[in-house]
Amino acid sequence: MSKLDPKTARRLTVRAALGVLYFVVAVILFLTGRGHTILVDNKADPAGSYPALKGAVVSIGRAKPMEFYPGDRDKFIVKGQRHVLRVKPLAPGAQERTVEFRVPLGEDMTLVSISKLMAGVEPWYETFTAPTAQERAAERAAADAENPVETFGSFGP
Amino acid sequence: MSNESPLLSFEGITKDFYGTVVLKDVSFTLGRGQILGLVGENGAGKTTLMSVLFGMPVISETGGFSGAVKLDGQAVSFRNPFDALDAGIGMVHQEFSLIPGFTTTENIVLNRESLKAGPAVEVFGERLSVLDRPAMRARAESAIGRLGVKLDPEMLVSEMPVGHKQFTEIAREINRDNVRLLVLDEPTAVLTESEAEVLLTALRNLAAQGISIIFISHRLHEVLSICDRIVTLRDGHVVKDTEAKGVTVADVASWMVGRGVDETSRKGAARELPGKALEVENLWVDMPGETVRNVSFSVREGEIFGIGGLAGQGKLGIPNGIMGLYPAGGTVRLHGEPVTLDAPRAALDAGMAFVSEDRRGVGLLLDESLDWNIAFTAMQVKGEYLKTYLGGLVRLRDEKAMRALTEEYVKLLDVKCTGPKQKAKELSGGNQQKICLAKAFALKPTVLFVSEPTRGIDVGAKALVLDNLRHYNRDFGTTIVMVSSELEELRSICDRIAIVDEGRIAGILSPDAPLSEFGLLMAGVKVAEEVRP
Amino acid sequence: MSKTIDVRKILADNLVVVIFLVITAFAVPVSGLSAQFIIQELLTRIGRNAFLVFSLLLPIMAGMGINFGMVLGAMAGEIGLIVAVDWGILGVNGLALAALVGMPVAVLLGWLAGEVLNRARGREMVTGYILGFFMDGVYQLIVLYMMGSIIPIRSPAITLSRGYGIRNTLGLDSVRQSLDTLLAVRVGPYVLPMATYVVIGLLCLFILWFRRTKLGQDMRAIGQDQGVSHSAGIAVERTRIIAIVISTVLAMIGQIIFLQNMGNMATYNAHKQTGFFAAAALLVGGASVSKATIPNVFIGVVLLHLMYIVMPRAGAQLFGQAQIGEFFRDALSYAAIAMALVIYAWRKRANADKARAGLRGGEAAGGAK
Amino acid sequence: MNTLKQAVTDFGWPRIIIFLFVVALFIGAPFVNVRVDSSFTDVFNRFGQNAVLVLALVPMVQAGCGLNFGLPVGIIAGLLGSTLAMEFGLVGWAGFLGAIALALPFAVAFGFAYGFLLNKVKGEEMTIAMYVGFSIVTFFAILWLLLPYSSPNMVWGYAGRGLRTTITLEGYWGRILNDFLALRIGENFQFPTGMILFVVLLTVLMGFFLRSKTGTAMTAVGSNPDFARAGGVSADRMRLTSVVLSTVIGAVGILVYQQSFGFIQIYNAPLFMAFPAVAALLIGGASVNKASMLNVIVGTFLFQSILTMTPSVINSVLQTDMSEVIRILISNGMILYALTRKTKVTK
Repeated sequence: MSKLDPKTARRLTVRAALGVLYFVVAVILFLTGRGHTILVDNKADPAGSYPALKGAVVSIGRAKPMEFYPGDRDKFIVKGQRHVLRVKPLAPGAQERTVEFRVPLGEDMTLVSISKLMAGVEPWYETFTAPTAQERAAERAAADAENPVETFGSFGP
Repeated sequence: MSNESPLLSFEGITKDFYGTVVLKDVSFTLGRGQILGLVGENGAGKTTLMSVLFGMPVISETGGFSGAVKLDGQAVSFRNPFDALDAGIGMVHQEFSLIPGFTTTENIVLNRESLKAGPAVEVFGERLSVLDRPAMRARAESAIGRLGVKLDPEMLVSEMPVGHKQFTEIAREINRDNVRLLVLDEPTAVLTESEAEVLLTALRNLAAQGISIIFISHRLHEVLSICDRIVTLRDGHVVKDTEAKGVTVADVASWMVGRGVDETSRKGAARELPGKALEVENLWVDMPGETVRNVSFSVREGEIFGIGGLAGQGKLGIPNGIMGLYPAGGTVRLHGEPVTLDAPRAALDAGMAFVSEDRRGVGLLLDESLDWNIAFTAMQVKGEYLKTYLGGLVRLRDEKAMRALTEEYVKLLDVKCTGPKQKAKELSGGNQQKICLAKAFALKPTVLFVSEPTRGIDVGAKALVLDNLRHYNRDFGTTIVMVSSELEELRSICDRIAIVDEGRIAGILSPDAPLSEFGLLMAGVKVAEEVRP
Repeated sequence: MSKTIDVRKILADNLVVVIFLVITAFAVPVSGLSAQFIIQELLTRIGRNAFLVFSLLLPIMAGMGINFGMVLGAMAGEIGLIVAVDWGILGVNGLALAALVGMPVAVLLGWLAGEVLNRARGREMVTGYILGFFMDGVYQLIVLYMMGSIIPIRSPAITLSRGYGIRNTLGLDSVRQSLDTLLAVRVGPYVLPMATYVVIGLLCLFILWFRRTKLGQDMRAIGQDQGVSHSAGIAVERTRIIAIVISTVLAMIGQIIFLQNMGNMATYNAHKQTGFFAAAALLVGGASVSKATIPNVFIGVVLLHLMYIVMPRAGAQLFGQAQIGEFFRDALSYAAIAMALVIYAWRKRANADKARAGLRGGEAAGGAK
Repeated sequence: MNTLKQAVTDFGWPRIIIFLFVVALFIGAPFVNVRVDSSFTDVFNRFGQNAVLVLALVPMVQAGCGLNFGLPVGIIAGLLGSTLAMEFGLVGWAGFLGAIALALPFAVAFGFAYGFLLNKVKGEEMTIAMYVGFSIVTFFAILWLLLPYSSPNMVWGYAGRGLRTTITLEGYWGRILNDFLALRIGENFQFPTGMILFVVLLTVLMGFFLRSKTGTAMTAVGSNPDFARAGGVSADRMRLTSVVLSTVIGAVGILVYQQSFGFIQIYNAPLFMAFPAVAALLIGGASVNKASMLNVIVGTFLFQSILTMTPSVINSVLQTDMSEVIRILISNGMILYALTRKTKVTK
C-alpha cells in the first residue's frame, strides 16, 4: 500500500498532469477568449481643452477598421486583454498613431477617446459602466429595505 | 500415478444447511491427469460438494463447512469462484454460459482478452486497452487444438450447433494458463450421441495432457468408458470409491439408489383396480430443462401412479404438459374423453388438478392471503365462492365462504398459520405445500397430479403430506399421479412407478421391484418388462 | 432460404425507415421547397444534431435501451454555456470552456443516472425518462433560483429583472455559430460547417476505437447477457454506469454544439425535447433498442430532419394549414419511437418462441427415433 | 417495534415526507394569511376533478400492466365524446351523459387496440404506453383541425373550421356535477357534492368489480401470472380487459375533469396528463403492481392538496414562486421512487 509500483506511480503522475492541464486549458481559454467591449468615441472636451478629430480610421487588432467623425461613438468587441489601437486621421499628412494598451481582465467595457489620445491627454481610456439591471435591482433593494419582508435565506435581491 | 501428493483431495467434508446434513465426512482424492466420475442421485450432494470446492458464496453464507479441501497437498479455501478459477480450477456447467452474439474466440477469452495498451490506459485504466484480436484468435485456436476438436474460431455462438457450444465452454476453461482441474457437470446431457463421443475423446486428450477432470454425469456408460475412478455419493456419503475397471453399469446404479433394504414403509398390498382413468399416448412436452419426447402410459381408476427419474429427464414435463402449462402434443384421454392440450382451463374443466413442483412460482399467490390461494382456482373454474346479488346480475367474492373453506383445510391439513388472511409468503415451505394441496383438493378433482410434493420441506411435514395424499386417494377414490425425484417416497405410496429417462418412459415397475432395477432404468438401461399391477 | 423471403426480412427489419422514406418521398414534392434549400438545411442540421444522437449509442450497446436520461447531459451543457456567456468568453473559446465547465457536471449527473438505472433493471427507458423530468426540476431550482443568489452571476444582462435567476431566453451572441463558421467551406451553392463535421468525425473515430477496447467489449457482453458477463467476472453495474456517464458527457457536448448553431437558448425548455429528437432520429435511422450503428445515426438525422423541413410546407400546401404538417410530423416521430419499441419487443418474443419451436421440431424428430 | 419499522419501510419515506409536508402546509396556511376554508374548497374541487383519472390507472396496475402512461388514449376518447356531444347540441345533463355515452364506444375500441398492442410487448409496457399516448394525442391534433365540426362555439371563428384550443363548456354542461347539490358553508367554502358523489360511485363500482370473479382473476394475473394461468385464467384476456377498463374510465375521467374545469382542452393539452395521475396514485401508497381504492383517494387528496397549497403558502413564505419546481420534484420524484424500488412480488 505504502509503496507504489512504477506503473501505478506513472499513471498517477499522468492523471495528475492531465488534471492540471484541464485547469490550465480552462484558464487559457478564459484569458484568450474573454470578450471586452471597447467603446471608441471622438468627442471634443466640453471645456475645450482638446478638439475632436475631423475624421479618423480606427482599428483595434485585426478587427475591421471603422471611420469616426466628430461626435461619433461606436464599439469594438475584442477577445483577450492586449490590444493594438491604430488611429489614422483622415486629414492629409496627419500622422498615424499606434498604441498598445491592456484591458483589465474583469472589465466588460472600456471607453477609449481618440480625441484625448491624439491630443495627448492622459488617461485616454477609462472604465465604462452603463446603468444596468443590477443597479436597478440595487435601487429596488433599497426600496425593499424600507418595508422589509421575510426572505428565504440568502434569496432575494 | 505418482508418489507425490494428489492434485485434489477432499478430507472429511461435512456440510449442513440449517441442520439438514447434505454432506457427511466426504473424502476422496484425485490424481493428476485422472478422470474421476462423480455419480449419485439428485440431492446426493454432488452440487453442494462442488460449491464447497469453488467457494460459492452460498456455502459461507450458510455457515461454512467442516473438513478440508487440499490442492497439491495444501489446504485451500476460496472466498468466491473467481479465486478458484485463479487457482486453476475450471467449471463447465450444464447450462451454457456463453454470450450469444460473440464469436467462438470472443467467448473463449471472455474477460481475459489479450490487450494492447494505448495512451488512454494511462488516464482511464486498463479497460481502455484495445483488444488484440490476432492474439485472441491464436489463444482460442490453441485451446481448441488442445481439445482436439473442430471449431470455427469466428463463428457466432448463436449460430452454432449445441455440441460446439459445449466445446466452446470447455475451451474457455482450458484457455486459462494454469488450468489443472476441470469440473464438468452433465456435459453430455444436451449432446447427441456422436457429439458426446467427440467430447469424451476430447476429455481423454485433456487428461493425457495432465489435466485432471471431475466428470459428473448420470449417463453411466459414459462414466464407465472414460473415468479412471468412480465415486458414488448417496445422501451425502461416499458409498463407493473405486477403480472404474471391472465395474458394470448395474453395479453403479445399485450403489446410487440402494439405501438399505427398508421395506417397512410399504403399506398395503397390491390393489386390484379396475378401469382406466387416464390414458396418455405419444405425449411430447416442450418444457425447458424437462423435455418430454414420447411418453405413453395409462393410469387405473383410483390408483396412485408414481413417476420417477433423474432431474432433467422429463418427468416434470409430463404433468405440466397434460395440464396445459407448457406446449404439448399427443393424445391424452381422461375416462375415455380426449383432453385438449395447451389449455389449462380445459384440463381443469375436465376434472384434473395439479400441485406444481414450482410452489412459489406457479403454486401460490405469495402476496395474497391464504383464502385467495385456496379458493381462487375453484372460483375461476367452477364459479364457487361467489355470492349473487341483484338477482344474478352481480356476483361478488363470498369472503365468508372462502374463509370457511380455508379454515376447513387449515384444520384438515394442520396448516400452521395465523388465519385465512395471512399472506402465503409468510408460511414455511411445508405449510405452503399444504396450501397448494388444499387448492387442488378444493377443486374435488377426479385425477390429481402432484409434482415433487415434498421438495424442500422438513421430514415431519413430508410424512404429513404423503399421508394426506394417501388418505385422499383412499377416502375419495381420487386417482393420483405423483411425480417425485425421491424414489423411496414413490415406493412408499404408489401402486406402480414409471421411470422416465431422456423424455421417454424407460419402464414401469412395481414398488416392490429390486432397487437395482430402478437404478438401471434411471441410468437409461432398459431391462425390465413392464410390470402388470 | 429464397430471395423473396430475404427481401421481406429486410423490409421488416427496416420497417420504420421504409415508412419514413415513403412519406417523405410524397411530402418533398408537395412542399414545393427547392432541392437547394432542403440540402442546405440538411447539411446544417446534420452538424447541429448528429452529435446528440451519437450519445445514445453506448447505452444501447450496454443493453440499457435508449438513454432518455441523456437530457441530464443536455442540462449540463446548458449550465456550461450559461457560465461561458456570463463570463463573456467569445467564440470557440467560449464553447470549449462551456464544455470544460459542463464536464464535471455531466459526469456527476451521469453517475447519478447510472446508479438510478441500475436500480431499475428491466425498465431503464421509462425510468430514464422520468429521471429527466425530475432533474428538470432540480435544474430549475438551480438555474432559476440559485443562480444570481447563491451561485454568483456577473452579468446582469442574463439575469431576470428580479435580480436572480437566468432569463427565459439566453442570447448566445458571444458564441453563436462560432464552431460552424470556424471552417465554413463553400461548395457550389452550399456552405458546409466543416469544423462541426470534423468534431463529429472525431466522435465517430472515438466510437469505432471504443468498440475495440476492452471496455467496449465488456459493454457488448453485458448488453447481451448480464448473467454470463457477471459470472465471467465483468463488473456489470460499474460498466453500466460508465456507459451512462459517457452518454451523458457526449450529450453535454452535443447540446453545446446544438445551441451554438441555434444562436440562442430557451433556458428552461431547450433540453426538454432533446431526448425525444435524438431517440426519434436514431430509431428512424433503422436502429433498434438493442442495436445501433453509426450509419443509423446519419440516416436517421437526415430522414427525420428532412421530414421536419418539408412537413409544415407540405401541410400548408395540402390543407392550407402549416400546423397540420407540424402535428403530423410530431405524430409520426412519436409513432416512430412507439413502433420501433413495439417491433423490438415483439421480435424479442417471436425469437424466443422460434427458438422453442426449433427445439420442439428437434424433439419430434427425436421422438420418432 | 419491528412492525412499526416495517410499516414505515413499506409505506416508504418519500410518502411520509410528502404527508408531513401537506400537514405542514395546512397548519402553516393561516399564518401567511391563506384562507383555509377557500383552500379546502379548491382541494375538494381538484380532488373530484382528478380522482377519476387516477382511478383509471388501477385496473392496469392490478393486472400487472404497470402504470398506464398511455392514459391519453382514454382521454382522447373522452374528448371525442364531449366534442361530439357539443356538436350535436346536447346541453345540461343530456350533454354530460351524452358525452359519456358517445365516448364509450371510442374508449372501448381504442382500449381494445391499445390492450392488444400491450399484450404483444409484455415487459416493455410502460415505455411503449407513454409513446402510444404521445402518438395518439398528436395524431388527433391533426384530426381536430380536419374533422368537419361546425358548432360555432367550438371552431375557430375566423377560419370557420378546426377546433379551438380551449372550448368553453359555458352553456353546455360546465360544472354540472360540481353544482349538483353543492353545499355552501360560510362565504368561502363550497363542497362540490355532485362531483364527489360521482367519484364515490365510480370508486365503489370499481371496488365491486375487483371483488367479482373477473376482478379477482385480474388481481391474480397481476400478482402472479403463472398462478393465474395454472388456475385456468387467460392472462392475456385479463390484461386486455384491464386496459379496456382503464381506457373507459380514463374517458369518463376527462369528462369529469372538463365539467369541473369548465373547458375542453384539446391539441397538445392531454400529452402529459398521465403523469400527475400516476404521481397521485403512487403518493397514495400504490406500487407499480398493487393499487387499491384507498391509494386513489388518499393519493389524489394529498397530491391535489400540494398543488393547491404550495403556490399560496410556499410563495408567501419564500416570497418567490417555487410551486412549479416543487410540483415537478414531488410528482416525478415519487414516480422515480416507485420505479426504482425492488418490485415487491416475492419470487
